[in-house]
Parts: sequence; structure tokens; C-alpha cells
Amino acid sequence: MTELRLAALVKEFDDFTAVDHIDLTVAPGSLVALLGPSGCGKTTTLRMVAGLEHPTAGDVLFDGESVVGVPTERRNIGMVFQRYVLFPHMNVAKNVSFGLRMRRVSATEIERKVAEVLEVVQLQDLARRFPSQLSGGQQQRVAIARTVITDPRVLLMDEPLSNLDAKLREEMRAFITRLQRQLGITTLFVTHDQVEAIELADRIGVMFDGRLVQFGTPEEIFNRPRTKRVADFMGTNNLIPGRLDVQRDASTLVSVAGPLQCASGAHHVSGEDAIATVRPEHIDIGTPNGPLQGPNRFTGRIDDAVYYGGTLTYRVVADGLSLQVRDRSTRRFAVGEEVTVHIDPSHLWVFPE
Amino acid sequence: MTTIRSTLTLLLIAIAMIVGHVHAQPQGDPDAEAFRSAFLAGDLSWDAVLERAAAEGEVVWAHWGGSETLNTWIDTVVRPALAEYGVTLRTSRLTNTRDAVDLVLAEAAAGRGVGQGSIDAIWINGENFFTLSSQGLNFGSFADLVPNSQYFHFDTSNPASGPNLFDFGYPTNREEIPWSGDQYMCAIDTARLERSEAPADFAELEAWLRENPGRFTYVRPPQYNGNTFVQTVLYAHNPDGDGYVSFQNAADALGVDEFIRITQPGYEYLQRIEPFLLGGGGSDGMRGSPIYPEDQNGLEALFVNGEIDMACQFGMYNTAVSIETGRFAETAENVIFPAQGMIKNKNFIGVPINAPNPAAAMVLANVLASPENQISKLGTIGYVLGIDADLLTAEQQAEIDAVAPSLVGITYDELGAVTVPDTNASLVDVIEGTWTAFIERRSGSFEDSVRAAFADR
Amino acid sequence: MLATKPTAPRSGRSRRASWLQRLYVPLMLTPVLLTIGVLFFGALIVALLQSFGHAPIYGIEEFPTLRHYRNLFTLPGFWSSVGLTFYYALVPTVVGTILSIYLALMLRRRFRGKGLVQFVYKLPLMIPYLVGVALTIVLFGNGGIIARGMFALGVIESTRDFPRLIYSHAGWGIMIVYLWKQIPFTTLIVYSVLMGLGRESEEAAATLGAHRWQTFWHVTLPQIMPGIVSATVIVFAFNFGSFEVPFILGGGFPNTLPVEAWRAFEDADYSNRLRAMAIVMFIGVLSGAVLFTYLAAYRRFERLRGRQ
Amino acid sequence: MIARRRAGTTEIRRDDRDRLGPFGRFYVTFVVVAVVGPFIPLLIASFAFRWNWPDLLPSRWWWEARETARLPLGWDYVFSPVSRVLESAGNTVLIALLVTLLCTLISLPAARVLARERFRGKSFVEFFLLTPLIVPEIAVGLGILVTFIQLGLAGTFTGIILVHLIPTIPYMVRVLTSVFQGLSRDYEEQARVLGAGPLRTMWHVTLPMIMPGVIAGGLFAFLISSNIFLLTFFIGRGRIETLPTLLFSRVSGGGALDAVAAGVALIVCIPGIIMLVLTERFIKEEVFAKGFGG
Repeated sequence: MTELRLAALVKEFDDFTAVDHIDLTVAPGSLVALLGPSGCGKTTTLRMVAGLEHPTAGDVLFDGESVVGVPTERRNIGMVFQRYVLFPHMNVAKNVSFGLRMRRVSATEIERKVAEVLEVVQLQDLARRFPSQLSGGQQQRVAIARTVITDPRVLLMDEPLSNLDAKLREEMRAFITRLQRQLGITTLFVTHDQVEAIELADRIGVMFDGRLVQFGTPEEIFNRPRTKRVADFMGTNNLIPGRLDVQRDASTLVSVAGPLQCASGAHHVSGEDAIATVRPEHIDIGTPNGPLQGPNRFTGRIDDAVYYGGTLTYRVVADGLSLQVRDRSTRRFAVGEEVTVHIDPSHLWVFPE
Repeated sequence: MTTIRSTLTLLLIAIAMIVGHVHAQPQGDPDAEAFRSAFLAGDLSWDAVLERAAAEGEVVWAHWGGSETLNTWIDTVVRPALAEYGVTLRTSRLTNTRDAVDLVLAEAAAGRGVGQGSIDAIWINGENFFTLSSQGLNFGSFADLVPNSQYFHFDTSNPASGPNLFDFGYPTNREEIPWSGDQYMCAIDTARLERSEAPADFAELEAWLRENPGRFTYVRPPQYNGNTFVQTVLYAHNPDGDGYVSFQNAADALGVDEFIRITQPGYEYLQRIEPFLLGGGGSDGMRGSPIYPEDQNGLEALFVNGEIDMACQFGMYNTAVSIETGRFAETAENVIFPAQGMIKNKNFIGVPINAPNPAAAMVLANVLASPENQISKLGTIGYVLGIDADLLTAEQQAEIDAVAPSLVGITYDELGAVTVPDTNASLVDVIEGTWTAFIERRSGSFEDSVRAAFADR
Repeated sequence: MLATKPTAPRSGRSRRASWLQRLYVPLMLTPVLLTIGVLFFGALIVALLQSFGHAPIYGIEEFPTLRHYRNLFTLPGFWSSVGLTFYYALVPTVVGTILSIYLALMLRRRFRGKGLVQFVYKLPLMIPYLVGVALTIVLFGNGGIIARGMFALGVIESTRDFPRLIYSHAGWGIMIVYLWKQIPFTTLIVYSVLMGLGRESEEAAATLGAHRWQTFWHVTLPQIMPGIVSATVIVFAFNFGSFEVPFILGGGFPNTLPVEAWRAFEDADYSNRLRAMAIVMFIGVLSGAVLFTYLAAYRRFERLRGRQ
Repeated sequence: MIARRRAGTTEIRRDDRDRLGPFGRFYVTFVVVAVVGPFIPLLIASFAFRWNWPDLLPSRWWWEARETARLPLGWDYVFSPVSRVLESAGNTVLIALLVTLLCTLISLPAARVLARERFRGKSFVEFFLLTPLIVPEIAVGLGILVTFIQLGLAGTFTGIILVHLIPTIPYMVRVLTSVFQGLSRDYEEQARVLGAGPLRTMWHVTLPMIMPGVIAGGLFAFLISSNIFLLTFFIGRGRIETLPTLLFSRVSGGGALDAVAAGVALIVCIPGIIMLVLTERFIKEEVFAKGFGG
């Protein structure tokens, strides 16, 4: 298993910087997702790892060894392209065996390995088919089979699921997770879909404008975004601006709706403008004077209610704040009804403005 | 509109192609027919001709268009002269005179009679005239009916009439009128080849070529400059020793066997020198066929580019004019070659029977034959007089002497001593055919080549 | 759409519509078929009939006869002509295709002055072959610029010492003109096919461990093959039937077939025109047969590889 | 450890995979030189008065001899009406324009049908329309000449335009077919649904959408027509000259370093250069290559 490290990686094109000093380590056998909106430089980063682009500065290291001077074909990597890029003039078996044939592996060995890999991706019956005769999901599996057959040190995936429909995407997500765990290949995965990143990755790196703004476990990224943009991108809609008041081990955000107790923030400075964020499912909702206790309690009114996939999402207006609240219980509140909402301080994450 | 017209044309073509080749009896335009018979009978005054010519409004003249100087002269002298009579000159510049003859033949075959063709006048001589004449496709005996015919000897009893009454030994029957003369000439560049080193006859040429292989070639027959070279070779090697005389007979009069006898030494000579011509000698792996340029422009290019040291072609004053226009080096000169006989001929304006503007064609022939224009042609572009100088006034003769370009290195006397007439037109095809089969294609024995050429005639 | 609504008042119109619909395809094709059929095939039929002895215009009616073909095949130098025609057609096609593929691959790269190169290389495509002929004469003639330069440098002592590139049967001059005109043509086709393909499949091959040459051979070439095949068909067909280039730059007898046809047509003896027609038919059939075999072989090759 | 130290260094590198190597650079330079270079001696020759072996440059220039010359020389001749260069250029353009127009009108309906309809004999029609590309021009020229002479079409513009249709139509049909293939039926159907009749649909929807392709095809046809030599030469019969036939008469014998021949050769290039600029401006390479099966 190989450790992949990017060190101060920079890529400048003629008039703009696509990748701006990225430092990132993918632990051996783990799967890291690079997450970000399109144009943020994540694909360029991936292509630099593949050797398809040359870094302007910085380094790409496999197990501590620089591969910058090594041409793509000698890096021993696997790459799954967004559009699969199966060779249209070769059938499935030929596509899958391509890497081995290029390495002049013996015919019997090729035959054995192709059969083995096709079984893993469950395409053993389609070996003679041509790419144009396959469905999207099948093409996807051929593309993966083709890359893993050569036992690459690093597997790179460029939005591999974006061309599939919703149901297939779920299936393939599960398949990729299984395969990656099973083979234990160090994998760098590029996506713009935060759900995909959270479900697949061991670690997520969030990129904006060529910079890596946050790197951490899915849980960290999800619950503790470091900037407003990350929070936005991760789908957190509750952003509460205010001013910090930091005391020993707890801090308070003085917002328009009054002071809010926050769990984190020891590293923050008093008097700083900051934003507190909380995910909609982490806000408790109840009838006024109900059982909800503790700090960070407000009374508000239901402004809007949307039913979606087993949960109700309310918009609650309280003391000048507009909060999105997701409720999994079976209760129903009517629009205009008065409610109490409560935010556990441990779920309230603060970052500077 | 364009589409409709084109669709109709297409249908017409389709019908023509399906039906096969149209075969109609030539049915002339009655008006043109009337003019023709009246004019040829001498019943029309020249004024009436001029009047009709102005009504016709234009004249189409097909001529060899490969010379810039000639094209310039035609456009600057002939065109305005015709415009004075209300006739617009349209010239068709040919790469080969045969194209015009073909057109007349094809039109005749398509049933286009008097007045219904597309060409009024052709610069013609030799075998092309022979072809039209033998098919009866000439307008008629007009040459002595135009006013300027006074400058030509047409009196059969006067030997000076010969060049006007015979074209390549074939009687013109006054169906064409001389408009220019020509003289076969050889030029050398004295910067490369000393005058004293230059060969003077064919034996010297062969010896010189063996010393200097590749420094000479001639235009490929059947182009007339090439034919003429072959003719001079045949004259010089005539076993009877009377050179051109035997070649004045028509093919039928001479007979195959006699032709074989008198030409064999000449053709064998041509075959002998072939390996020593430019590009000969197996240098290109394809049995070393020499480079025979396509026409006089190609030959001159080889001469100018230093590939050959002597170039022979028609054009009495060509060297002088070419030096003047910058084409030839200033060191270029003429030489007398071959001493056994340098061919001189006249060439003519012919009018095909189906000329659409016959009166204008007569006016063109007359304009071209005027002493004024003839002298201008000699003086500006060095084309020899077509009219007979002895019929001109003393002033005009003096003017001719004054304007004639130089012979660059030789004299009229030297030239006059070796000048010989052209071959009989009916032999030209045979000479060409034999050359192609025996020299170019080496397709068999000499005798077989000649017999095939005779049969194909 | 009208046909699906067979309501009473519209039935007349719908009948007319269906009548129109039935004639729609033939009507739309008529102008093209008529033009090509009459002008092109009409001309070929005339040539064919004449080559078999039907030529009333020359007063010759001996249809049907194979005489002119028989004469042709026994004509001295005829088979050399066939060989030369093939040689001049094939060598530039093969060499030009290879050079064009390489140029097209280079044009995809980034380099300084690329815009200029992409503009300039297409110039020969736009101008007549005769300009190429003129340039070749000026440059490569034995008295041309290169020969003069070598003379000035003392490399050669006379025009004789310069290798004969034009007016020779080796045909260097002819093939130079073809290459000069046709490399841009083939390059344009290959380049545009390459642009359509994009770089991804080559990148995929590289990530799978294919070297540059392996990538070209296994991935790029098979995908640009259809473009290459149509380019070579057009180029070969053109070279095979080309007249003016071998006419001016050729080495004389034996000539290429089109020049032979021209000479026979221009011969003083009109009966030779029937031979010209026989030659012309022979060129057409030969060129058609070669290209048909080539295309059939290519299809078979593709089918063997399994592509539809 | 060594690698670790290397990791810190920042090194400016270029993309080797995408850059030209030295050999590629040489080759591309060679191509440019081979295309443009030969025009230099031609240009010099066009300004020469006397340029004989073995001079590397003319021993006398055109402008030096110009004043004393009795006949127009070099460029004076080229631009005088006598040379018919301008007349031929006019003919070339006129013929090419009419051929383009006619060819487009004839090919449009067929291309539409070939791109969209399935019918019996379609592959035959496609093959039929390709044969003119395979059968040499000389075969057509010799076959058609005599018939055209009989019909009085030889030496006329109509005759030349008609024969020019033979080599242009196959390309035009190919280009336009690919244009129609690229145009989805949806737009026309949408127009019909919105109440436009077939003609109005054609005028307001189809034509504007296929216009770029039609222009590409038109430029093509123009280019081919203006480059045709043999057919024009046969049918023009020396009466109608175009730039290619004019150049042929100048170089058919092997025109050498003749100033007029060089001048004519340079003039003959002008329509092509204009076409090149136009195509560069208005047409993407991909569209341009469609007609050739790209």
C-alpha cells in the first residue's frame, strides 16, 4: 500500500492559478475525496497526480518519493475518468486487459486475470461486448476493472458517478466502497457531491479557488465547517452572525436573537465577528413550554413546512432569526403555530466571519 | 432562372447522349450562304463587305497564344485597326492550332453549316490546313479577292508565287492568305559555347554531342518545331543527295518504299544521337529516354537555364527580340545550322466554311495583310513579312530594312544560301508517326514503323 | 401528421399529402441524380461506347469491337505506363499519409507560433496544382535555384551534375508536387478527426501504462483510421488520374496513363481517339478496382477486429 | 530522505507531454519553410528582367529595363489587358460563384433526404454520388468534350459551369449531409407545432440554422471550382480562360524563371489566399474537413 502526498502543489495556467499550494496526504489504503464546486482545481490536482499535467511548483510523492519527473505510464496508477473513456474499438476483455498487454504480460496470465477481475465486477458474461453495447453502469464497472487489474499503487477517480442516474449511483457507491476496502488501494476521489464524499471517503478535502480550505473526516467537515463557504457547500443553511464573547472554556455568540452558548471556540478571540452554524437536524423543536430545557432556547413561529422523504423541514422565525429545522418525529406543526426551538451548544459550531 | 436553364440544358445533353451523335446534313444560314457565294464570285464591292462586317460587329480569330510579344502586338495594333471598321476582335489563344481545327470538324459533323460555326479565322498552315482542305471545310478562294492581295504574287507562272500558292507543298488554292513568314533558326549562348566550337552540320553535331553529352535536344514532335528539326535531319540525310527535293512530293506520289529508302539514314541518325541528348544515356533508370521539351517555350527555358547550349526553333528574329525582352542572355547569337538546309515557310490565315462572321473575317485578313501592319509586326515583334516585299514601294522597302531586327551574328546572305522549303503536308503525318513509333516508342523495326504511319495517315 | 387525422374534409388533402410523401424522396434526389447521371455517367457512357468502336462523329462504326483494347494492351510501353501511374500515385499517398499523421499529431501540441503554422500549412490546399508545378520547376530544375546555389558553392560544375528531379521517370518532381499539395489535405482531415476524439482516450491509455508509441498504435491510430482511409482514397484516386503534373514534369515516353490518353486524343489520326477512350476507361476501371479492393479490405479488417 | 528533501524544493517545469520536442519543432518549421519558401524565388523571378544561368539573382531587374522596353514586360504585361490575367481572374470568380450557387441549390434537397430519410437504394445513391471522386477527371473530360462541341456548349460559360458541377457536387452533398445530421429535427417540428408551414419553417428555422454549414460547403465548392484545370481547359477551348488554364499555357512547356509566368503563378494564388483567410475566420477546421470524410 502506498502513501500519496501532495506537497505545496501549484499549477498555473497562462492567466490564472488553478491549484494554489495544496498540501495533502492520503494514508496508505485510505480513500480521500476532494470536494468542491466545478472549476475549483480538484480535477487539475488529480491530473497532476496522474502525471497528465505538470505541476508549476511543488511535488507529488508516492511513499515519500517524488514522481514529478516520472511519465504517467510509469507511475503505476489507475484512473477512472468521468466519461469512462473506454476504447470504443476494443471489446470489454480487450479494454480490461489493455494495461497488462501494454506491460507485455503473458497471454495466459492476462486471460486468468481478466476472468478474475471481470468476476469481481460481475461482468464475466459481457467480455465480448463492445462499449457501445453496454449500459452506463456496466461501462463504469469496465472502467474500474480496467484500472484495478494492474494493481495500481494509487487509484484516481474523477467524478466517476456523475454520469449515472440516482439509483445506479447508489449501487455504484456501495460497489466502489466495497471494492476499495477489499483491494485496499490508496484512492483519491474527486467529486462535487458532498453526500457522495461523506459516504465514500475516509477523509475529505474541500477545495475552493484552487486552495484546500479544510481537510478532515467527513464528520468534521459536515458538522464543523471552518468557513462560511464550506458550511454553505455542505448544505448547512442556518448561519447565525454575531459577536463572540469568549470565557474560559465556553464562549457565547451575541446574535440578534440574543446570546447563544457555543461548545467550541476556545481558539477564538473575544470581540471577533463570527458566524455560528447548526445543521437543521440538530435543532430540537417542540411546543411552547414543552419539555425542552437548557440554554439556547427561543420561541418562534412556523413560517413554512415542507415534507420530504420521511422528514418535515420547517422554517422557524424567531427573534429576527430564520432557522431551518428538520424534524424526524411524527408530530405535525401547522404554519403559523408557535413553537420553541432549542440548539444544543455542542452542535453549534462557530467560525470567524 | 439559372436552374431552369441548366435543367433544360441537362435534358438536352441527356437526349443528345441517348440518341447518340447527331448527324444532320450541313444546312447553312441562307444569309451567310448568299454572302459567301456572292463574295467568292467577285460580285461584291469591298464597301459592301465592310458594311456587312460592321453589321456582324465582331470577328473570332483563333491563333497560337504562347507568345507574349505576339499577343501584345495583336491587341495593340490589330484590335484598333479592326475597331475602325466597327469590328470587335475576339481572339482565342490556343496552345495548339489543332484545337481550332478539331472544333471546326466537330461542328461540321454536328451539322453546323455556313455561318453557324464559332470561329472566323485561324492562324494555320501545313497539315492543319491540309486537314480542313481535304474535308472541304474552307470558306473558299478568298485570298486574291481582298484589296491587299495586291501585295502577293498569285500568278502561277511566276516562281515567286510558290510560297503563296503552296503550303507545305500542298496547293493553297487561295483558300488561305499568307500573313507571316518563318525561318528555322538556331541560337547559342557564346558565353557557354564559342561560335567556332558550335556545330555547323549534323555530322559536327553528332561529334560535338559525343564530346558534350546532354547539351542539346529538340522539341518533341508532333509539335511543329520538333517536326521541322526532324525534317531538316531527313533532308540532310537524303541518300539521293538532293535534300528537300524528294520531300516536295505528296505521300501517295512518293510511296512507302521510296519514303523508307530516303528517310532511313535520317531516322537512324536521330536514333544514334538519342543517348547523347539532354537526359539521355540511361541517367534516370528508365532506359534513359531523353528530354524532349513540349514546345518552344520549354526549349527556350532549357537554353536560358543553361541546360542546353544550342536551341533550334522557328523565329527568324527570335534571338534579337528575346535579348531585347530579357529572356535571352546578351551573349546569345544565331548560328547557321544545319548547313545542309534551314527550313523557311509562310504561314497563313485560313477561314473555315462555317465562319459566323465571314465578312469580318475578310476584313481581318485584309487588315493583317496591309503593308503598314506587316512592317509594324516585323519591327516590333520580329515576325517575318507575309507579303512579298518586292511588290512594295521603295520607301516601304527602305522602312523594312530600317526596322528589321538584327540576325545577331549571321547575315542574310549566309542564311539565304541554306534556306530550303518545308516538306509536303501529306508527309508531315508520316514523319511524325514514324518518329513517335521508331524514336520515341521504339515499337518495332523502322520499316514497320513507317508502314504503320502510312496506314494511319 | 396530416395522415393521422383522416377527418372527412381533409381526406383530399391527406391523399395529396401521401402522394407527395411517396414522391418526396425521389423528388428531392432528382436534381443531384440527374446532374451526376447525365453529365458524369453520360460522359462515361459516351467514352465507353467510343472505346468499343461506336464513334460516328469520326466516321467510325465498328461496334462492338475489342480492337482498341487489344491494341492498347499490346502497345509498346503500355504496361510501363501502368506501372508508372501506380508508382506516382502510390508512393506520395503512402509517404504523404505518414507525414500528415505526424504533422497532425504535432499540431495538437502547444508551441510558439502555432497559430501561424496552422494558418500557413493549409495554403497549398487552396491553390491549384499548377502553382506547385511552377514552384517545382523554379526550385528543382537542373537550372533552377537549388542547382544555381550548388553551382555558386562549387558543389556542381554544370547543370549536368545536378540530380535530375524533374523531367525524369523517377518522378521526384511529380511526387514533390503531390506531397506539397496533399500533406495539408490529409493533415487537415486527420487533425480534425483528432480534435473530435479529444485527448482523453490517450490519457486513459497513459494511466494504464501505455507508452507514447503504444498509445498511438493501440488507441489513437485505430480511432483515426476511418479518416485516414477516406483521405487516402481521395488522394490516390486524384494522383492516379492526374494529368497536368505528370504532363509537365514527367520524363516523356512512357507516360502515365492520363498523359497517354491525352496524347492519343490529340493525335493527328482521329482513330487514335478511340484508343484514348479505351485508355480512359481502363484508368477508371483500374482506379475503381484498386480503391474498391482497398475499401473492402479495410472493412474486412474492421469486421475482424469486431467493430461494426 | 532524499525524496523528502526534494519535496520541499519548488521547481518550474514545462509540460513535456504537450510540448514539441526538438524533432517536432524541426518538422513543423520544415513544413512552414516548405510551404512558403518556394514562393521567394518565384517572387524574385516576377521582378526579373534577365535571370540566366548561373546567376543567383537577376542580372537585370524589371524596373531597370521598364522605361526603355518597347513591349510591356513582367508585371506590366501581367496587369495589361493583353495578358488576360484580370479577365481570367474575373472568369474564375464568376464561374466559381455560379457553380457554388447552382451546386448548393442542387445538393441541398438531396443532402436533407440523405441525412434524414431511410429508403431503399440509399446506399446505392450514396455510392453513386461518390463515384466522381474516384473516376479521373480526364475520363469525364474526354467523354463529354465531343458532345459539348456538338451542342455548342464548348467554349461557353454554361458548358464550363456544367462540368464544374461534376467534381463539386459530391463534396457539397457530403458537407451538407453532415450539416443536416447535426441539425436535430426537433427545431423544425417545434416550428410546425407552433403553426409555421413547411416553407416558413424552411425559411425561418432550417435555413438560419444550417447557414454556417452551407457557407462552409459553399466555400468548398468555390475552392474546388476555382482550382479545376483540366475540365475548364477542355471545355473552355482557349476561348474562356480561367486562372488555372492561363497558368497552364505559361508553364506547360516548363516556364522556367520567366517573369510573366512567375507573375501569373503569383496572381493565381490570390483567390486561394483570400479563401484561406475567410475559412480561417468563419469556419472551424472540423467543419472544413467534413466534406473530405473527416
